[in-house]
Amino acid sequence: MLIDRNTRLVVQGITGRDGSFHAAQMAAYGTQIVAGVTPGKGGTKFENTVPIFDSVHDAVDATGANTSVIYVRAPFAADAICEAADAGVRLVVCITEGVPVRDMLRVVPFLKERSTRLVGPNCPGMIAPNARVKVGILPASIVKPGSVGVVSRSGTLTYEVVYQLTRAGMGQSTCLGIGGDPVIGTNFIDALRLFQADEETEAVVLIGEIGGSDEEEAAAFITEKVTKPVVAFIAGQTAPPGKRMGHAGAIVTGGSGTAADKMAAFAAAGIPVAKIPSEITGLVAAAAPALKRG
Amino acid sequence: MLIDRNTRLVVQGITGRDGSFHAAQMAAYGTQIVAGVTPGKGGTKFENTVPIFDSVHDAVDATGANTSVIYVRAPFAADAICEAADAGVRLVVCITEGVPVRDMLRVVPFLKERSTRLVGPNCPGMIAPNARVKVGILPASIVKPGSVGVVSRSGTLTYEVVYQLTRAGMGQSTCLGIGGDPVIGTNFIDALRLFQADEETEAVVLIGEIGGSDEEEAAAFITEKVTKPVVAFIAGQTAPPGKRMGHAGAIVTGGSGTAADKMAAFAAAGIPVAKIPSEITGLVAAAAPALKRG
Amino acid sequence: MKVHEYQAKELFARYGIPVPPGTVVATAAEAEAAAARVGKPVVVKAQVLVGGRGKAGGVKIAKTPAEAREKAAAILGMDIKGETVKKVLVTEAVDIAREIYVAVVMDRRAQKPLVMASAEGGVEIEVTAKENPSAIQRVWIDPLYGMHPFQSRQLATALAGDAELAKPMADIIQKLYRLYDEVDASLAEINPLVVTPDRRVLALDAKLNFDDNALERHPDFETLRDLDAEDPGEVRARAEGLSFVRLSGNVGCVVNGAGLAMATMDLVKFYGGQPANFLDIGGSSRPEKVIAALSIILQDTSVKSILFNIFGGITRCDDVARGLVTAFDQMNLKLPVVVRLTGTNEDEAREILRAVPAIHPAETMDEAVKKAIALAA
Amino acid sequence: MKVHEYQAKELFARYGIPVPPGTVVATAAEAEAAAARVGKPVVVKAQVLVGGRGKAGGVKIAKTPAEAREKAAAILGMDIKGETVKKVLVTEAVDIAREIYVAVVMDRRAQKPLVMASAEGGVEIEVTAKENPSAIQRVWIDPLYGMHPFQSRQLATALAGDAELAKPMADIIQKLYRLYDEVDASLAEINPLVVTPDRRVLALDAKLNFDDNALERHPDFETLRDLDAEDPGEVRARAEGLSFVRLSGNVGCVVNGAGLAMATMDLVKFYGGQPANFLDIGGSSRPEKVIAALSIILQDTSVKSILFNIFGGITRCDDVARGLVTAFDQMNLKLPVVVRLTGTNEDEAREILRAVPAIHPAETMDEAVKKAIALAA
Repeated sequence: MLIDRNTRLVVQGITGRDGSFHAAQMAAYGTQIVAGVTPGKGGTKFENTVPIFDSVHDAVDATGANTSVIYVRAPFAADAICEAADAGVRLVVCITEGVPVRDMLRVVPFLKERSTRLVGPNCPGMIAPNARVKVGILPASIVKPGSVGVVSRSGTLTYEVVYQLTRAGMGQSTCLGIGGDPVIGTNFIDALRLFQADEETEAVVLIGEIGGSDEEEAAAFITEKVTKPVVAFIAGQTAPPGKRMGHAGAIVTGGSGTAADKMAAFAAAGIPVAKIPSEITGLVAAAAPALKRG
Repeated sequence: MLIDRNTRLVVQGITGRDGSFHAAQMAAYGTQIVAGVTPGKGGTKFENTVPIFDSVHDAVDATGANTSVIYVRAPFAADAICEAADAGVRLVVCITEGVPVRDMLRVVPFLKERSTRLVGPNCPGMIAPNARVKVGILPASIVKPGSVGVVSRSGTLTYEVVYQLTRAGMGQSTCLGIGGDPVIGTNFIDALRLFQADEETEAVVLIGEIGGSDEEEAAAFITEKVTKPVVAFIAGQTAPPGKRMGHAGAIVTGGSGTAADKMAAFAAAGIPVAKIPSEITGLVAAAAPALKRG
Repeated sequence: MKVHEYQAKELFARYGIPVPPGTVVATAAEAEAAAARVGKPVVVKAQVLVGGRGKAGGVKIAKTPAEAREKAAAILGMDIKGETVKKVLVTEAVDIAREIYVAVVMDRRAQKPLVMASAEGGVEIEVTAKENPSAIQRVWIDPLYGMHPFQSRQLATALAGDAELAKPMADIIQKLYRLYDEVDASLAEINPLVVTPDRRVLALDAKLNFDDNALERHPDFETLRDLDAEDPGEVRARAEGLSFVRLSGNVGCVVNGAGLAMATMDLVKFYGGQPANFLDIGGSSRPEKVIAALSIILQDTSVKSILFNIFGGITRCDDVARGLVTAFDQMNLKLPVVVRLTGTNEDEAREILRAVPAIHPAETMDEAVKKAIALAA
Repeated sequence: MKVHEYQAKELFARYGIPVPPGTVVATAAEAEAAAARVGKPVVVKAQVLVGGRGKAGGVKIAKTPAEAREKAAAILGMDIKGETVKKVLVTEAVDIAREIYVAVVMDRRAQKPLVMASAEGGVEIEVTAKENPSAIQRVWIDPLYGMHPFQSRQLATALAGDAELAKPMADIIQKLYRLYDEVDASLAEINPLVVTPDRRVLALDAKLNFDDNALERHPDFETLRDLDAEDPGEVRARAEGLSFVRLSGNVGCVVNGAGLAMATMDLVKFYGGQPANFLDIGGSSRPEKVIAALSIILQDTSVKSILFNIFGGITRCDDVARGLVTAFDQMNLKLPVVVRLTGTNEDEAREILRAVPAIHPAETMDEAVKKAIALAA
């Protein structure tokens, strides 16, 4: 789903601290990294093997890269996303944290015009254990091939849940971190649509957080369109209130965006909700009794 | 073509000097004016008959207006165009002169997203003598029902040519002034495509001017796509040079945009070009011998 | 980042949005002088970042300068939802014919800014929103175009009731959107926008939140941050690159990642304990960060045990464990600490942690949380 | 509206585009003082709105202040393509390693701004454009997004040849586009953008044209207009709301509408005459406008006959004719005037015009033009 053995990855910001570290990690896992991009470093090589280009356009022209992952600093991230889309990359995964909302509001229509999918920003990216491909920063050591799809707004909480699944023998088809920012390229509904269509996926674990109304909308979408079993977990049941935006936040969403609200929405849609992370594997086993385990 | 007996017109700026004068003229000719718009004057009536609204949205909701004509001042014209498109009007004719190019650059994509056609700005609009409908400021007294289509970047020069056609017994299907600004909603090629598809039109007179390369592109388009006879005239053969934009203008167009260039482009495409306006009727008669005259 | 009413009003004024004249002061004597300069009845308004100050008694009318001094003295130092009032805004008391609500906010669902307005503004706007949602006009803005003037006219026409008032209202709405966009706000709200009996239109209150991610390109806004109004621990945490929120429990929590930190707090509560804080130490577990996190938590004397929940991820857990041991050594910790470290080489990590007696290693989140609660009891 | 190089450079500097230091002066003595202040060899450059000043001798290097005085004296007062040099720019002579071309211009065909750049800048750029078009890089800008930084980086990388120079070049290109967009320019051009031997990047020349339709929202730019550099008739015409361009013939033309005016001039030439001017009186033929038009034309003593070609359109021609008669009466015209008035009631109009002996009425454009040529002979 989204990434596989045909993924030809270009790493934007490959010479930076995070970019170089994770490029090595991704390559070690088996991902085909065909190019790196750092303006001004065109013509050099990463670890003596991966050619570095000045622009994504050059990288795509020379290597046929079809997927990009971004590790550039926040003030330059939106431009890096647009550059990748303009160069014809079909999937862009933006790891960078701290991208201003105003920048993202301009990125979204730009990508839509070019039919480029964005995952993130401020996300761990994704990993597909069956194909041994990862694009992002999810640790390969905690995953295992299998058929559970995981989608989450969080980072390390995702690792925690994936790790528990792995320990319980429930391998994963794709683990996907969509990021928790107000404006993101791929939301829960997009991810659920992909998992529903994905032949490798037999069940889905959805990990939400307080704030916004994405989880409520996901619950409604599952009722309507998703036939595969879904198990949900929401973090932030004890989060203090007061991070609300004046009157306006509540008026916009028509709800308060609390964990209780979100859990109630899933429950009302007949979707099992784990109260604590360690309940998740049991709920998956119950919801998908035919799931292969090993 | 574009306007007919089903045209339900809303006049934006109907209480202004030009708007009120031309609204009366259009109504007198037979155009169905269903609404006027002047912010702050909603609830009143124009000439005791046409209801005035505060917004085009209100006007469309209440009257089903499908076409708009704009007589508001230049600083507000781009917003008026967008308002009409946003309200669902299918055809917007902007008479206003002096709209900044920067404003128009933002109007064009806005209208494209909504599939609204714009004619103008800075144009006399159009008149369809067979249906007795006019939207704009072309004088009804000089036209006559018939089958010659006229398209022009000019104002009074169009009147001159139409008047000569009428005097020569060559009535018109539609006379369309597209305006001479750098960014316009409907260009020569768009107009030629419409005339080619229009059953009422048997021959087309195209009146160009110096500057830009629209005429050259129209000549190429006619060769490829227009089977109906076309006669061209270009104004500005004696215009002084020096209105050029540094080096850049010539580099952009790859030509100088002179009348001689444009006339040569038409001649090369086998399109008869009138050297002076009074040659036009003769060339039309020669190019379309079967044309009905009366 | 939230800013005070008086700061938001300064920005409003810079964008041409009319606000009543006012002065912000920190003492009762200054309040009296400010009221004297106004020369009319004034309102004395507590400047706090939390909502609900009106109901808490933080907004009072004063007819004379002497009365302004009295009211300011009462309000200054007041505690409003945990925030101490350090400043008051002394501003002309404006007669009100009508109260209107206008706000620009990011609508996550539409992924567009949303302008909301209601002719029924004032403190009851949330009730209106719930009970009579159609009384709230909504216009979504395409950020590529900004707010079209026809959109602000439409809203203003619906709000104003008459053409003469629609013009200044449209103008204010247009400017409010431009401000929201240009300063990278996440909220710009006027409640109430008032019409006076003599038909002036004025922003009587002003609320402005900024997108923290965009502060880098507005370096001048950093001076608007009111460090006094914030918890000192939160201020220090931000300076250290940590994210911290104080709560009222006794189990101090140190977690990497916001989602995992919330899930850990939830688990403390689930097993009958009370988390003392939210603390996300982010991607790194270097000893200096751990020391900073611990010293912030230890400011709170009600903390009885400390729970570390670190998902090592790509970093090797044995490295993280060595860092923790170094940190604990330097801190000379008195409180019991439960450490749960997961990821590559987690078994070796647990082995290393056993060297420090104060550390109680745990294998799972659940085990760690239960131990920390027991140790706090 | 065109502005001078020195004015464009002031705006460039405001946007952070590096330009060599310089002073604009109106006398040779001031030029000497300015050169002394620079303290290095200078270039003395004629400030004219027409192109080709270099080939006309309007740009000269001066090694000393005394030489600057000499060169300025030679250039000031010089006639360049009909424009008298009133000011020179005295600017530091910069050593040039490479000359680059950068421009932002409205591309009518694409209906988008176009940024063009070439590593082969300098006076021969038009030759390059014709003979080696691939040496010109082109990047179209979506006005809704502005220029993406990746676009300016791409251009700069292609121009710079090395990474170190690409950075300042990308920065300059980005700023040039922002300037073009924000000031409603129709052209913003740097030719040449130079790289100095010590690897600085500087705009050595600057060309800026504004969209006349947008000047209303940049009221401060009106002061940049150099009325001295323009034909006094054109200046006065603009003040009266007319559009006027002086030519060299003897048939004065007064026409309503630019297209019809051009077609009328073309017809004068076609029938062997020489038009004295282009003059569009616009939509109204009120007596005051006609009087203004006539008095502008009559400034030119080579005009021997005057041709009115007015398409009445919706206005009734008899009304227009009465207005013309009033105007002619007040002017006490000595020259023969041919009037062709077409539209509603044109026959009545011709009848009215017969009352003025100096007026020769005509029925068609062709007839009117032929009469006017004959009367001018």
